[in-house]
Amino acid sequence: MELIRQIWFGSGLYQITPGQLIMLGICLLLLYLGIARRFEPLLLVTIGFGGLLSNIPGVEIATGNGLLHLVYVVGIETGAFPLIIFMGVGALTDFGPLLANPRTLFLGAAAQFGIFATLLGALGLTALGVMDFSVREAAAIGIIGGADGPTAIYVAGQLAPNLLGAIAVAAYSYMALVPLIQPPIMKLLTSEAERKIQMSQLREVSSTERIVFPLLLVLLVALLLPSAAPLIGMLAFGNLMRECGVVDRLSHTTQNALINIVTIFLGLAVGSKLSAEQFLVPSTLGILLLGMVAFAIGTASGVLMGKLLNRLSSQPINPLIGAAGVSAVPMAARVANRVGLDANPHNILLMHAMGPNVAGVIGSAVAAGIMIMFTSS
Amino acid sequence: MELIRQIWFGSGLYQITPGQLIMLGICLLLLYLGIARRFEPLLLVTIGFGGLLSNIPGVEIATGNGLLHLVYVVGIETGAFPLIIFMGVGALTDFGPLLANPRTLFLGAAAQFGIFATLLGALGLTALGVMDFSVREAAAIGIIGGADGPTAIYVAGQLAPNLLGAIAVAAYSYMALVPLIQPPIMKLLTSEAERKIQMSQLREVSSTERIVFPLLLVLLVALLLPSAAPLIGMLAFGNLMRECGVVDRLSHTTQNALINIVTIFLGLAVGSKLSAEQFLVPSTLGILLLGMVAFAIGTASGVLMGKLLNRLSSQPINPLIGAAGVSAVPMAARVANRVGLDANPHNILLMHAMGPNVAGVIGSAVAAGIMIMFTSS
Amino acid sequence: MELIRQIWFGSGLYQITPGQLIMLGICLLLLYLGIARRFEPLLLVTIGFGGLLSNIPGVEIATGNGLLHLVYVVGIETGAFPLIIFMGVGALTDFGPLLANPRTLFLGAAAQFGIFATLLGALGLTALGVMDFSVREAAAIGIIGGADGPTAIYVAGQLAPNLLGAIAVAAYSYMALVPLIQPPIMKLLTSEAERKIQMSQLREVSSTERIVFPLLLVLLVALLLPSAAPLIGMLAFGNLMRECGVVDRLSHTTQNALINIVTIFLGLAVGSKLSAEQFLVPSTLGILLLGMVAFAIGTASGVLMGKLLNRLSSQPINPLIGAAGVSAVPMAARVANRVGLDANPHNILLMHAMGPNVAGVIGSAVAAGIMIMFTSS
Amino acid sequence: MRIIERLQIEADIVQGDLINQGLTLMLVGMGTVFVFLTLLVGATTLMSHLVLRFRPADEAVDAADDDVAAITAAVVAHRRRH
Amino acid sequence: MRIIERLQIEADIVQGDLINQGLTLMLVGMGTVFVFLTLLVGATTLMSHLVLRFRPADEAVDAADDDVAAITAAVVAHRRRH
Amino acid sequence: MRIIERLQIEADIVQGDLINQGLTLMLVGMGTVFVFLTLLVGATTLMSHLVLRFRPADEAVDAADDDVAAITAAVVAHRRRH
Ligand code: NA
Ligand code: NA
Ligand code: NA
Repeated sequence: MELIRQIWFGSGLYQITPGQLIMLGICLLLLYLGIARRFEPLLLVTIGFGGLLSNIPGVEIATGNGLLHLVYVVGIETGAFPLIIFMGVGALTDFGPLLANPRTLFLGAAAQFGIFATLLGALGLTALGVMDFSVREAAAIGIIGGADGPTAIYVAGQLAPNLLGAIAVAAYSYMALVPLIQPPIMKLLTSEAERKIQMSQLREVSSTERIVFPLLLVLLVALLLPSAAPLIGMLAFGNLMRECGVVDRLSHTTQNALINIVTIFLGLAVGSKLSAEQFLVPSTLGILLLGMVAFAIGTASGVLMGKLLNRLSSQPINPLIGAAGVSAVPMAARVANRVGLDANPHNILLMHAMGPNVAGVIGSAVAAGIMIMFTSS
Repeated sequence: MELIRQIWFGSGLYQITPGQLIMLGICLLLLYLGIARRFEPLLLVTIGFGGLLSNIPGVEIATGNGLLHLVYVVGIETGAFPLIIFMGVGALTDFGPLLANPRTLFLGAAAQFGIFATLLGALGLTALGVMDFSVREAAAIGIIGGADGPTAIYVAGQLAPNLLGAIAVAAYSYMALVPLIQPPIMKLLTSEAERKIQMSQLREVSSTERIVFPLLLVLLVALLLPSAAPLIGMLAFGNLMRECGVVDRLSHTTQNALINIVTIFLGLAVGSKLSAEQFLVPSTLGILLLGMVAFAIGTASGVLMGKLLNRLSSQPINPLIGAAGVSAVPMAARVANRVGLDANPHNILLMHAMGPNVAGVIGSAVAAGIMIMFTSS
Repeated sequence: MELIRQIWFGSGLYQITPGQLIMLGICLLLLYLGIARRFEPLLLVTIGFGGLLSNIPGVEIATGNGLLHLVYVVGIETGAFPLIIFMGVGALTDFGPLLANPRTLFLGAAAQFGIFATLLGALGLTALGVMDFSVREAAAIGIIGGADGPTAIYVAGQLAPNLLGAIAVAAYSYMALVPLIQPPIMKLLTSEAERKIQMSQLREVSSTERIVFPLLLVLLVALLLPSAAPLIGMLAFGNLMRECGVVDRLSHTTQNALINIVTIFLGLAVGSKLSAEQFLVPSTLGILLLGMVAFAIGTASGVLMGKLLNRLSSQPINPLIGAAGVSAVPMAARVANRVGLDANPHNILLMHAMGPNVAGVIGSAVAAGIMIMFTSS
Repeated sequence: MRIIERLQIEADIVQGDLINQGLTLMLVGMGTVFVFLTLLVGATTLMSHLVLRFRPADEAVDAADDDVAAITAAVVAHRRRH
Repeated sequence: MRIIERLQIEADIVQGDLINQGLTLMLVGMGTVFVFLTLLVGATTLMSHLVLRFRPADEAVDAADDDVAAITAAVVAHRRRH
Repeated sequence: MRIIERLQIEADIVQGDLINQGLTLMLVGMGTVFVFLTLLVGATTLMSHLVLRFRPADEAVDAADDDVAAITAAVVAHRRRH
């Protein structure tokens, strides 16, 4: 009899809180979006399931000695997982379009305005007394505008570990929602004529250029902005392994087994921050709101810079590819391509959009370095 | 001269103990069974070799800062390895046969009787003063009857770390010996007529059912038996990655690189518990004896439940598939198939036996949760 | 304004030291040799890039909580990475040629003379007051002559962690330079006639011999030289997985995903020891010098033993294959083959050179065990 | 004498406790296992009915081609050795 | 009264600080991003020119067919070892 | 004077020690390496004889086609994914 009561008291039905029920619903929604809607499935499925496990009452999974908590401590608090993912991103990234048309780096720069505008917004909400974010927290929130998961997780781990869960979730969610967030903004800021602009075929890029570029990148960071070196360095290392052609077995493993293994555990560990008590707090709402703003502003400033470049440059530039400057690789580039096709069925912008898209990765890593340098001192 | 003596005193010939010689022999036997007899080679080869290394005198391998000891601490004491293996098992498991014929879950339930009978047996031996097992130790020993390596290792790690080595070895050894242990019991408890029973073709299962099932499973565990959530949760996560169809690259890595890497180190770490001083103790004999009993009782109760279901249900059920309820995937299902073929050469039971076989994995994970809840409080 | 100064003070241009500039140059050279010259690319590329990151001023990468430092602590200080790599080497090694012609083990033994001669040399330099190496440091330096990266890293980790960086770099660099270092010595010590010697076709080796050999090897080490058991044990384990034929999935992962992942992080971690303050010290020069000597002496003694064996044995033995006894697998064997082809275009020594080549791996692991036993007591 | 007796009695009690604990654990444990798996059978069956009703179009999938792939792999693995 | 006033004033100051900090961070931050990426554009363009001048023969490569490359690599590795 | 002398003498002793230690390590070390590998040669030869006597049927295998299989596997894996 006593044991029966013990079962009942130990059961979820008895222990579960309303907050946990809500979170279970939210996680099932994330899983639905990932599986049925195919929004960023690699991360929404892993984060969503990690969130499910983290809201099971009365058992240590996302806490204490639970596996997800251990993975979080080992992989995210140390910064190891985001940096390894960044190495994998480098090994998967083809900088060819960027090298063929380096000016697209300006689009990747402009899109980072979303980061700093959001930082300002977070501080504004604090000044208004609506929220209470420190400068470091505001900086970490701003990085959501980088539309780059590993960068956001890395920066949050350095500047605002307490907000890491909400920031990571916001970053990945909005990257998943890019196909919904960006098109209206892009159409609002461009004329039909601009969207119709066709761009000239990209030149072929030699293997030597591909090999030298990551070295150039890491040396430039070393000389100018060391605080961005961990992120940019791992990105460049992965890309060098990809392009140098003499370590294909390492590159192949980095692009497959290694990045897949780390993605699984990164997702579960991020999910461990979706427990009700950590996630269902006012600041999460602020972060989700500000993150959305960050994406919108980043998209807008990318498009506007695209319009400017189009005016200034000899060759035509379709402003839509500016929206890809927020990164969210390769989703944002595909969105630019799709919106372009809507305007002009013969207009394939994908490869042209890949330039600003990868430039955006570099851009947000640079912005991350600046944030860390200015606020962690 | 002095150095020569140092070599001699440092040599194994000088330092080795009779116990270590015995263990070297036992480990070579495990390797022989794994390689020449192909009994559970993935684990008998890794465990056997780990055992060899652990019984080399005068060097830190399974102790102190030795690699195998470090792997044990990092991977098994934390519970990480068994849980990751369980995720891999989920990614490798096809729940289709179970979904096509859910009643086979009852066979997986019945076979768990071996677990609790063994628990009782261990306490009985203690009451008789033959052995001296606490309730928690007895529970951990009972789980051997689950015929599921990762579950046994996980539970032992939680309830009886001191016995983990012997329990893991017993679990894997008897899983390897399933083809020898089960057939006599199966034949003893079934009539020729029953063994001849042919079962109707299983219906096809839709991908939606396959996707919803792991979520259903984890939610049911969350509401009813949270203490089983780590095991069932990882199993369900692996299976969801397998079935959802949008994260194939993660699923593929989980089924290959990840589970293989963890299997290698899990085997070596378990082998590190085969050192003479830890393994050549009376309790090991008790554990091996009780483990054998557990398998026998589990097999028997599975078969008997099969006979019962056959009576009760409209469609014919061959009681032999009940023996697969102990799990030991997929060995036990193959055994059921083979014994069935002996009785009726046209009777392919394999797919029908896979249902109770995977049900047994769920069943023993549930039993594990119950044990942990009742004894760790 | 203040922030601008902060950027400037935080920049590499402001903080970088001459030493760091030199090291950046050295690392770019290593990368050039690895990529353009294809010298040991798997390690020169990873080590070289790790070195680049380690010499970026004003950011924690190879220090404190930096990723490379954490990887170093977790993977190299524990000895785990070199041992796992050794397991992978075992899984990639075909001991067939050695089993077909066991006498080639003597060549692998003779080539280890370089190790002990270098040990003596290091102590001599200390006695002369040129350097200041302890016996343990001298032993660690000597192992460079083993021409086996993982062995050198493992021994240095045990006996002289402070020199590990320089020792690892020297070992891998000279393994890369084998095609330059060895040929002159080989030609100096052999006559045209000797280099022309053709060797008889190797017999085929049965799978049973291949399976029993690693077990024989680990048992012999267990009985005679336990201190060599970690290295030899992991080598034998990898090889058993390769040859036993029942764990192909584990063997395949060990040969690919696992060894590739560990190679990437081993290289980066070794690179973390190329920071200016650690690498630009007098002892590094001594180590590089002694390492070169070690390779030369090892090559010479291997060739001389080859000449002796050729005299003594009934079947002809081309002394060139003795040079492969230093290991540096498979580079040294290819060098022997090439020098042989120069003398006699129809003389394919490659498979014959693989025997002493893999024997050299065993030989230097044995020497490592002796060093550890004698000096760590 | 009396001490030994008392010890004897206490021992009996402890033993009794153990056996009793074991028996209750067995009963409640098997009970829970069956209750849980019965609910799982019910939930699964219900789920299948709902799915088959509301998504009949959903193409049926059997894991066959998985196995084919596995077999191919096995063959390859086999060939690798011979 | 005066206390409240003072608190009010301090609050204003703090708020002013935050906004100012945010503004400076934005200006300097975007400035640095643009300076850095402009230098990168320059360096990359220069690099490309140098490469194309001194290594015109260098065959152009697109990284499209990864798997093929992997297989080729395997073949190479095979050849290399025999 | 006498102190310097003594230091000098001690230094000599230390140096002598080092060289001696090195020499003994070299002799004993190389000795052990040769003894060990000689025993390994003997054990291996013996093992081969026993195997070839008692398992002559055992088909001979050379590990050459390993990589070919690996490549095939790669192709299969590739196909499987597309
Ligand atoms: Na970005
Ligand atoms: Na079971
Ligand atoms: Na060697």
